[in-house]
Amino acid sequence: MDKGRRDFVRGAGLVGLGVAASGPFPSRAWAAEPIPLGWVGPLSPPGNYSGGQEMKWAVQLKADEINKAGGILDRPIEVFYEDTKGQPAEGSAAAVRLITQNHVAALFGEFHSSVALAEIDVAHKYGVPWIGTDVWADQITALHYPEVFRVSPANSLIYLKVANWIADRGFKHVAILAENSDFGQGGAKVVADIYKQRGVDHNVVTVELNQQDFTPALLRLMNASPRPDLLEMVVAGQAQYQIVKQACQLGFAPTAKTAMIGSSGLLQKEVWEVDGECAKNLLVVDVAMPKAHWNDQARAFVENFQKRYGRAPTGVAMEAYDTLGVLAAGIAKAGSTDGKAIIKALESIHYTGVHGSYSFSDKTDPPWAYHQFMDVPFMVIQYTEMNQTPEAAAILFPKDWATTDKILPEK
Amino acid sequence: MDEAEFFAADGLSKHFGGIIAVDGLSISLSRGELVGLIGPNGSGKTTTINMVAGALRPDEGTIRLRGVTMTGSPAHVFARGGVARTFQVPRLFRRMTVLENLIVPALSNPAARRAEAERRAGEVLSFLRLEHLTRSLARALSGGQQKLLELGRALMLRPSLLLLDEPFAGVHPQLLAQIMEHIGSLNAGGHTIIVVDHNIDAIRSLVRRTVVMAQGRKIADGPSEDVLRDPAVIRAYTGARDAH
Amino acid sequence: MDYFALLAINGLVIGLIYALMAAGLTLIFSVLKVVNFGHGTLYMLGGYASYYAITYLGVPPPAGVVLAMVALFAFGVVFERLVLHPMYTNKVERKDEYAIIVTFGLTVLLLNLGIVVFGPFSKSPPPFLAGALIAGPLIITYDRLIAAIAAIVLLSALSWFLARTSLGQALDAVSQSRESAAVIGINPRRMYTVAFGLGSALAAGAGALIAPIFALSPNMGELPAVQAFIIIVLGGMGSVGGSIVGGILLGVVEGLGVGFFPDPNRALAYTEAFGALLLVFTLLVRPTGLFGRPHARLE
Amino acid sequence: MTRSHAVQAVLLIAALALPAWAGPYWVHVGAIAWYYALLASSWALLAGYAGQFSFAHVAFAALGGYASALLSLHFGIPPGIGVVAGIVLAMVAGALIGWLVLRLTGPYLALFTLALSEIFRLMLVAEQQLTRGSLGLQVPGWFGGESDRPYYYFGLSLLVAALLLMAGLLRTRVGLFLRAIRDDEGAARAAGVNTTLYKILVFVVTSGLAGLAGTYYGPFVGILTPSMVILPEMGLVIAMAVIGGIESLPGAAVGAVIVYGLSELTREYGQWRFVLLGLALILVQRFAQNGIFAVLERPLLRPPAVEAERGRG
Repeated sequence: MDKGRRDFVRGAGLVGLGVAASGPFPSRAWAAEPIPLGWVGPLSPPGNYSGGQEMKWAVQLKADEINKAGGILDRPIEVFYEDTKGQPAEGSAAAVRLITQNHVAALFGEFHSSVALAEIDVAHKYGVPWIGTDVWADQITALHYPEVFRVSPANSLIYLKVANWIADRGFKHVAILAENSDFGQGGAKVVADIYKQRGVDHNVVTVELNQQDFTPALLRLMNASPRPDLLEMVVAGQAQYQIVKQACQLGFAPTAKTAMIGSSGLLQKEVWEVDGECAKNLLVVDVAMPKAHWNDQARAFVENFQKRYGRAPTGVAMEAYDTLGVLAAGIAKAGSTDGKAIIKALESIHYTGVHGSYSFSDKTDPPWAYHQFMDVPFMVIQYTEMNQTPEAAAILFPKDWATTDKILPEK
Repeated sequence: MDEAEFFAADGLSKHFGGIIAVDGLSISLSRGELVGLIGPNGSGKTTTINMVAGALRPDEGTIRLRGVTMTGSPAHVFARGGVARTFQVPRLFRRMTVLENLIVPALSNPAARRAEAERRAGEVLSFLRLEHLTRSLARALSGGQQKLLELGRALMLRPSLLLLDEPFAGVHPQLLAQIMEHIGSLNAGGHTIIVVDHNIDAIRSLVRRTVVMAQGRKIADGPSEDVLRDPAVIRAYTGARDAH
Repeated sequence: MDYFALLAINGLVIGLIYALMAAGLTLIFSVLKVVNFGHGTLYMLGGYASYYAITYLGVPPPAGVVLAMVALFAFGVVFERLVLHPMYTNKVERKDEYAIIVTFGLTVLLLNLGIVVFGPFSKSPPPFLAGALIAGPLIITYDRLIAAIAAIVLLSALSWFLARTSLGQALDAVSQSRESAAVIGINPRRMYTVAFGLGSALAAGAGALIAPIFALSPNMGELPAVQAFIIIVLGGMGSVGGSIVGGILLGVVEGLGVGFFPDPNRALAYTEAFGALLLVFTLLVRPTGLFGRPHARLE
Repeated sequence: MTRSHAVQAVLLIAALALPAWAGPYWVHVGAIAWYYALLASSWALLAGYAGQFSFAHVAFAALGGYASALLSLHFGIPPGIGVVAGIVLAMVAGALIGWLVLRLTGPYLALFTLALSEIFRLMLVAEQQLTRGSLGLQVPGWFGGESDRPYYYFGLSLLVAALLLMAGLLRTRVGLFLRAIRDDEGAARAAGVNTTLYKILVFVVTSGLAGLAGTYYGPFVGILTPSMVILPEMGLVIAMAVIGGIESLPGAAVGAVIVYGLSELTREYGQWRFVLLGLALILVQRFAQNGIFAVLERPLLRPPAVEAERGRG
């Protein structure tokens, strides 16, 4: 309540009177006012609160590291966290609050594309930079707002490559389970277009995520003629656990007859708790770099994250960690907290994070490429043993990183 | 229009699932009549009243009021057409004032004005000797007062046919006399009234004509003294009592 | 053909678990005349209670189910005593609305408390028995089979309890007429408490049985709650037998609906809508549900 | 009565003056709060006055919002006409649903409207060629510029107009009949009230107002998503109306503003805010069924039509 009232008073225009003079780090003697930054993301339903929580943890870790290392521009940073509940109205209110109450220099985060679309409207209106952490809808960067950057892939960026790889591997009949969201539908469309071009027989089934029993749909696919040789999930988050478990228990996939591929939600350790043996032989599109190619920063991050939160970080956490890293580098490069200066700095930035070397494209063809991080590292991995971490799993794609070219179990 | 045909219900039947509640009942009334409708529990009296008031649609049969066929119309059309009723257990607008309870029926006529409705409500309240409660909430009234208010609400419709469902049930003896007096004076003032009740003594002293129902059918209809001496009626009553 | 047999069997199993949940909802409705809008969160609490009993107390999974039911019985009793109690006095003027609001408030409270207390990440208790029963073309996992059998046992026990024990008969008497029950010396208020506790325990049992099949998350009860509403409407709001038939019917209809829906792309997206449509049409045709006792309604 | 008018006047002046001294954030919050206040007060009319406990109210808001946005998007209809069309559509749908639920009461009505609302949400999600599914339908704003003040004042005037309209309606015999229907529908019919007509009428009026709220919400937030129809959103509206006073239209509106404002003020408590909301909902209903205002200051904020309590005193 106390903090709330303080904000309220601040909002009432009394900042100048010095009412809110107490800083966020009373224990440290910083000479300067901290730089306020705003994180947005889902922490409660109907948003994906587990993904949001992981992102928030990673950001907290990064913020502490930055401050321990002396901050930026000789000032500490202070991140204000706002729960957007996966609701666009909450997202826009959070963005306005962060910009006008906390006077943040930039916004970053977010998991849901629909909420991101509401937030970038606000960011655009106020001319405040916004960097998306895990929002995949092409449209976000395709709007060409100068304030908007994205470190996560766009749907088209990843699924184009994944679909071509699947066609290359010789799969002939692909059943696509796509979640009923921008991510699922957008991804499925990209994939289906490629399959059409490449002459791969395919079938898209839309799933509602509230649903917990996918058995009827899986039975339908399993009994289709011909039986699919690949079951592809374009589904985010933990809903995939159910699909994997049920497909496996039916003897459908992942099996020698039908392989199964899913997205990064399958990288959380709960996949072993929920799916057990069933997760073995599962293929996963992992937006990350193989452990062997990790830089020191990545190794340190994983270790620190594990130590502090008691669980291994996933690709999403890495993206979140890097988002703040990129932003901090941008502010440092701009030498100021002015929005325009930061945008200009980000446009020409080269920053090395746990996910590799960041820079943002200035191309507008294809439209989603604008201000997009084009070299998002990603790979296709396969779990080969129970309780395997993603880092220990076999890598099938891309070639440079591949540790095997056999998809298990062999036919 | 024939005077005897002021009100006529012809061949009314009503089933609930497999149970026949009313079976081919016919009653006709002439203007200004005061009729008692009696019968043992479950004989179909209340179902009959509900059909005559339009709250239940009969499966078979017709209802005519002043030569106009009412069968199948919704209850509020019956009410505006002059059929007013009370319920076994008073059903008031509990969270409205006594005055508001009374002006609802008056204002259901689109031509009515509020001031006029309130003036008439005042008249009805003084007739029922409830003026002191005008602004009380209906739910704050005693059981007897609620019965009176419900009667008043029915009167606000300026009914040509008044259906009273067990007006004496659960009423204090002193109030019972008052209610009987009200019914008598209403009838004297020209209202046509059907009274449904168990209280045979009250019915006997109040009405000249009595209709008796048993198992959904009419078993007697005529001057009260004759009907209440009819062995079939006595059998129906005592039989029903024994079975109880 | 095998395919449809499989769909039907899957529907039957899921339907039995739905029925268990719906039976609790029905019991509460028939005795208290209250639709418990918080039923889904009681189901969720049951799932977590069993999870914690198994993983932290180390009890075997079947005992976890029983413990969850006992815990939620106690919870139901306390909630009924503290919150629903004033409904039976004259203090509450609009009982239907009061009940909807407080039970709905319970959902808001527990769902969010669940996120705070249980954390945002999915959990899954160990299976009752790993593996699957394979009989010719039919495949059914042991977890589902065990859950279905346990549901049958619990539902039979409930029927026996209602029909053969004096407490059960007292509940039934109150459900038919509070006044008559009071006349023959049954205290209806005590029965309300018992019914709410039992209903909560049944929801918890369903949650605990489903936990190894699906995973646990704080919002896991949202969809099953809606399914249970549909079932009790189909089953006639207040008939335990009806809710069993309704549960199986819904499970099978949804399963086969997905199998038969012409456009496979939309089939799953509309799975929930099939049930909701079923509810809508049932209420339009029979405002008191498909197998409801014929009411001699006066209005 | 005059006292309650005075309180309402003070609240209105405070609302009018707020942008002058509060920052842009509170203006933004206020503009969203008007959306909820419109929904909560019209739902209070539907549920509190007329006793039609509907769970479909937010679905009407979405219907109005989506319809007006889609008409503008696909047929190039000017926004003003799109808004009117959206509201009219919501009213027509309201009439239809009002007619369908005539025979349903209490929990049956609640379940029926809940199911309809879910079907509508699933359609919004599944028919993505039309609605853009979960990604959401982007809606162009009405007012340019950085400030949210135009929305704030526009929303406030919509709210005031809606409250005046509803209060005016309740002052006529319609208000009396609605309360009669709520207390005892059968008795109302026996008293000559055409209950069918008035029940449908109250659905038409309140659905139209919900539709209006939706047409205002879309351009302000910039995007419409199916998640505005989820059950927790309806729960929020119910909580606001119940906490403010389900039988007082201005009370429900103030309840909405307070609940929404408090949830913003207490953001740092994260998930606990919603735990508290659920607790508040139960406690208010348990101990103060006429809302917190009725307890804090009985004579204030009483709805004009309910003179009953005074008569007793």
